[in-house]
Amino acid sequence: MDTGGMATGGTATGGTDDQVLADLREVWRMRAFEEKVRELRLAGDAVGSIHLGIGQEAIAVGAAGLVRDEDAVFATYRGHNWAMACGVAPAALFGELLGRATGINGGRGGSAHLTAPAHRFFGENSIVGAGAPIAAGAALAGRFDGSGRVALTVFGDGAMNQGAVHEAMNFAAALNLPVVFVCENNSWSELTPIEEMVRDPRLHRRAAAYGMPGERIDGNDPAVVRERLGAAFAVAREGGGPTLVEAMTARLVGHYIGDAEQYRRPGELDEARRREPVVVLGDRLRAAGVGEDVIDGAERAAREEMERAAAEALAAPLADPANVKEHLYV
Amino acid sequence: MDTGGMATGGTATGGTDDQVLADLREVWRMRAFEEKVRELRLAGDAVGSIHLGIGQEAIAVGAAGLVRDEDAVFATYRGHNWAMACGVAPAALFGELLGRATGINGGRGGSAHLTAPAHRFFGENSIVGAGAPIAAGAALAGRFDGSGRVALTVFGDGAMNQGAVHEAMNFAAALNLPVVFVCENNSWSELTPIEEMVRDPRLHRRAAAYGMPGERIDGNDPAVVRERLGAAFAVAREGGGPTLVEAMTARLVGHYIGDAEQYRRPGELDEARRREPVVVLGDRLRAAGVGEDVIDGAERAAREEMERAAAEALAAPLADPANVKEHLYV
Amino acid sequence: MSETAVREVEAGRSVRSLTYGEAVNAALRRCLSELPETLLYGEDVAKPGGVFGVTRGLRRDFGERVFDTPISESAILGSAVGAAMLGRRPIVEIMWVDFSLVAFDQIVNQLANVRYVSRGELAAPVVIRTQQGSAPGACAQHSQSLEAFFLHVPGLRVAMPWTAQDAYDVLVAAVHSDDPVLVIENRTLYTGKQDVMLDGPVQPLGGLRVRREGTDATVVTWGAITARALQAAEALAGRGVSVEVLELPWLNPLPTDEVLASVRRTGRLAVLHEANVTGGFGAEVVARVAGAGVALRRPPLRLGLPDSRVPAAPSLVAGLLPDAERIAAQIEDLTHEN
Amino acid sequence: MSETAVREVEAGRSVRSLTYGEAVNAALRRCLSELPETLLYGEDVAKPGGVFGVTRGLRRDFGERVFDTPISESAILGSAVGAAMLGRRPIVEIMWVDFSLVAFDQIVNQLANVRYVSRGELAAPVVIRTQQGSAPGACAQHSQSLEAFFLHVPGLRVAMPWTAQDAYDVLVAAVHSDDPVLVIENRTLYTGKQDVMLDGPVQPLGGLRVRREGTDATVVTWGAITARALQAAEALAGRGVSVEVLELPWLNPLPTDEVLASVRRTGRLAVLHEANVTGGFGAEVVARVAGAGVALRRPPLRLGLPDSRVPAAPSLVAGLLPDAERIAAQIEDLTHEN
Ligand SMILES: Cc1ncc(C[n+]2csc(CCOP(=O)(O)OP(=O)(O)O)c2C)c(N)n1
Ligand SMILES: Cc1ncc(C[n+]2csc(CCOP(=O)(O)OP(=O)(O)O)c2C)c(N)n1
Ligand SMILES: [Mg+2]
Ligand SMILES: [Mg+2]
Repeated sequence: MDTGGMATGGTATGGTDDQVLADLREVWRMRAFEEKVRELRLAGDAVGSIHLGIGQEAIAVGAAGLVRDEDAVFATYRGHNWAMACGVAPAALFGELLGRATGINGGRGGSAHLTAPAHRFFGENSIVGAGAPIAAGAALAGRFDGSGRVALTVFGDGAMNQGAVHEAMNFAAALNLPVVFVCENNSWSELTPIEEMVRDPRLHRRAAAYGMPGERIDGNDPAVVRERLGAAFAVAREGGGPTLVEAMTARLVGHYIGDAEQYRRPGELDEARRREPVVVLGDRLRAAGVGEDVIDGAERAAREEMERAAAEALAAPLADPANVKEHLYV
Repeated sequence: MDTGGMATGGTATGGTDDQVLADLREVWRMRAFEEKVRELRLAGDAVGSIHLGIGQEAIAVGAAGLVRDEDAVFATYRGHNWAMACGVAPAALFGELLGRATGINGGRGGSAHLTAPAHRFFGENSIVGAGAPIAAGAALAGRFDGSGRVALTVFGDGAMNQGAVHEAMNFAAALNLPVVFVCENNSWSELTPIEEMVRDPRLHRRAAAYGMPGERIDGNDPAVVRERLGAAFAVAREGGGPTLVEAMTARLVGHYIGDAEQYRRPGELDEARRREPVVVLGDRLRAAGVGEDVIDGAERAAREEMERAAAEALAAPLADPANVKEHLYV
Repeated sequence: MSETAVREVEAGRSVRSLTYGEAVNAALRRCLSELPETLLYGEDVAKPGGVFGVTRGLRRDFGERVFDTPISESAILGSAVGAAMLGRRPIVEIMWVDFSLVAFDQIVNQLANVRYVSRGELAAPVVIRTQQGSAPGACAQHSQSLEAFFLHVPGLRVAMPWTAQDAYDVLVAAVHSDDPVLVIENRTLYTGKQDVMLDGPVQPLGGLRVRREGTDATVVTWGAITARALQAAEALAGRGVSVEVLELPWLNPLPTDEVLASVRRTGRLAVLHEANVTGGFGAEVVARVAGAGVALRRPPLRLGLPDSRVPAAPSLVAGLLPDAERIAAQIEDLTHEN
Repeated sequence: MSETAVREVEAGRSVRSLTYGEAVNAALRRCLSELPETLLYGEDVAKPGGVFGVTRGLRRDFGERVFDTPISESAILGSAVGAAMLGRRPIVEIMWVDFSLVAFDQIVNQLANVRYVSRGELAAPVVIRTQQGSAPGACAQHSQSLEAFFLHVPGLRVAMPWTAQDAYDVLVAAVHSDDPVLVIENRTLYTGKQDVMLDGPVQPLGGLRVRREGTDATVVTWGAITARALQAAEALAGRGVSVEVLELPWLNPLPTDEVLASVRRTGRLAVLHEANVTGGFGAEVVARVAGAGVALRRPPLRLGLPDSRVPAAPSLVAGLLPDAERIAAQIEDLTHEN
């Protein structure tokens, strides 16, 4: 992970071994889910553009425990990890990606437009940057409903150049809204490197333009994410308004399933694989003396869970067009 | 002028007495033009929303000499001063505001959408912030036409919160385009104070987000403006890319003609009037021993010129609807 | 709010003499009072009371639920979507319809999708108030009539009230509705007192107004230009031509049956709007009448801006937008058998 | 670019077997070669060669005139307006038409006004390439057909080529035109080889394609769904119904006369598009036919998305968009005398 010469906020205390193992299990659940999705997509069971967050799981895993019942999470098309972090059942997600009646949105959302309000997941968004102002609105609602809601919105490095994100950050800062802006900086926007699209790639520094705190953190370590995002949540809950957290990570796969990834720099992926969450957490557990069987068990359990969930989804009926016109209006 | 506790870039060297007098004459030409416009509007000869830049003239006056033949200027609805700075004839401007056939755009543009490409004035824009990316495009064109063009785009403090301005700044910085972004900070966006709409009112600091230089200057002194904008032009011409200059000023009149200005703070206008360009330049001339008759002459000559120009425009025929459908397509 | 006499009409209702702008204000006041989940925000709407004074006094009386925003239409509209998802009922202002285009994504791709994609698990009861139209001297970026854009966005309700009474009723209905609604006002209508009955029951969305009954031709119209349709009808009455004028305060839902019934009776149809003709919503009205197989005695007429940008000079606009006399002449022509 | 055999057709022209995407590439290559003032830019178009590979190789061959941009549609479109004012001829890509809505202002309020407001002193010869439409699994924000929005913007030309040949010819014509042109492609069309004649003379904007001649009904259509119209026509031929299929690669300018002539002959009209029906451009076609007084034997038919958001699951989309069989059934119905 290139922190661009900046001090990386947060120290990887690592938490207790239990927490590290729990994190690894969660990372593996997301990883196994998405690897199964890839398999289903390549087999033609799932169709269309599907964006995986493989390699970026630590951010969602670190955030998960911070999100309270009253909070609201807004993600992008690369949002499977976040839906899972919010507790959406894998079978309902598989169902959605497979166009099944049992999908979390009955097939209406698909991979890129999932929504699960009952799980505090107010959805993915497939328009780059568009979720940021919507999240600001969720935070605004909290000012009047007595909930104390914090809204978390996540987007990529490339989204920082979109007008809506700028407006949302200024809006949240000016109105002092409890929003946590999480920029998952995976250094690529589709097939284009962020460093060619900005003069100063230290994106967290843009927070200063809005008079809000901003920091860059290691986005491959759930413990760091938990601590630093936790600080941002605390600021928000205490009435301190928004924060921008730039979480450095790497997308270990293509922008979408099928991406030939010809744009990769030599050695880029090899290096990224040495620093990815599974490695970070596995090494930490090994250093703490946790056995390989336990570590491997996290993967095994996750894969088994996802096989079952996928099978369940595949067995469900396709979304029924009979009701396809419903719910357009009240 | 409140510089918000920041050191204000640029020192008012004041230039030679000749330059100061020339500046005062230009300020007065703009002032007299707009005061005549107000008269015509209140008399009903001109109609619709008209936005005056009274009090803000020093910025356009200071910029005028920096703009070369190959350059391009983009302004807002509050752009009469800028059109004049580019050399558009007052009679053609009056004509435009009066809906005359002789108007610079034959009545099609009106007060808020003037354009005069022959004068390097690529026009006003009535959508807040929309001129900034267009200016970036003019600069981009210069990269390929061998002209070395610099594009200057001017907008208000409130426009800094518009997505298009953000995108334009990042675009210009990332592509290293020769754009001079001029923010005329008059502390009001229509009827709303900028300090309530941003957390940090030092707007020039936003330049850092894009990795470009930014500074706040005294926008009521043409000499300061000439020097500091000159530096920005020099950077742009030398291949250094864009700069943001926040010019602090005050609008001494309503947002539009007819604005009741109930939002003004007590004493605000009195204080602003003590620091406005006519006073700044008049005092400087007096301090240098220039006589009152010379100083008054600047105003007198300007008013006479504008009376004549207005009379000429009033005598011209109304725009002829016969050709109103022309020029929609090639 | 004007302090004119208030007459008791029925229990709890009153008729007051209000301008269109004051009627909008009264509707907002009512909604802010009876629906605690409402919010009212936008540029200059709160402390200054709106650039047209329409929201005057609401900040004072309703406090923090009424607030000013930065010049950030994407943030205004986007935050309204988010607040509505989480149980608020935001009423936001886009000062001119032309400005909605800097943030059109939030309306089309976001707001309109909320209910559908979530199968009703989420709703987005946002009301967007805006105003549009040509007025003397206004530039090309402040003069458009863009209702057709929004009427091609399934999931979004659209109203364009013409009278002060409808400005009140439509807005109250819009705010109470759980559908997102765009209410398009018109700044040229804001002044001039009319009797407005307040505090009536919340009306359902939809409906149309028979502004004048007639037998020879049906004119379907909406918005400020309705006045010209009525002037034309009046002039034609003097020439022995009886024109029915249907004014549509609601365009989505569209009162298709009522339009068809009138056209069936008169056998002649003209649609008049201030928007450009090509791709304008007049085409939809004509297409519905044609599609329903209504037998017309003459080809239907579409009147509006003849596919042009809008120039600023009043003399130029007059060369584009049909006035009452030209409208009358064209309708008269329509009533001549060929 | 595929390395298939090149046949000489006439002096300087050649027919090659190309996909639609390759035909677009060839048109861009030609324009970049023969018009030094062209620029080509957008998200991922240069070094990566486009997310669909359509602009592959152009950065390599034309250098700095072809470049990648930040994800900033307002900056992309706005800079194109400015560059065009100053003599460049920018060709910009908006990856999906849905994304144009984040920057719609730059198209409607800026681009379309340049020539008109300046009375021709300025021009804005910008070409915006985009693509749209429903494809299996795509979400509601990546599936819309929005041509009707742009067709209600006077000053902007709009094309929607369906074949690889038209993709080439339309784009070459668009880039050579001094009018701003929106060219709407469709990602489902990008693959599959077709013969394409390259290097022909630059064609004027406009025109229509009679894809099939017929006598019983006229189907007017455009874009990818043309294929279904032709399948339906083929099926109907087997049932003794002769359908004329007019495909419109250009929608502005609209070939009204040719449409009218066909409908006059057949006496029956159906318009088919992938866009939503209400407020769709089908209404304009119907309104033009009705307005011209063409005598129809049956009420005109509009087929398209039945006013809905677009769900992701293919089984759901199939419940909304008419397939060839449903289209055939409706047209057959149209040809039954009542
Ligand atoms: C407004 C808009 N423009 C363009 C796109 C196409 N697009 C989808 S993802 C993407 C790249 C986004 O990059 P980044 O923000 O870094 O997020 P990442 O995909 O890396 O998670 C682009 C350009 C879009 N969906 N919306
Ligand atoms: C996109 C957009 N939103 C809103 C408006 C309405 N409006 C016109 S001027 C203005 C205030 C602009 O303030 P500022 O940028 O400070 O410029 P100033 O008028 O003070 O010169 C607003 C909100 C507009 N024209 N365009
Ligand atoms: Mg990225
Ligand atoms: Mg200002």
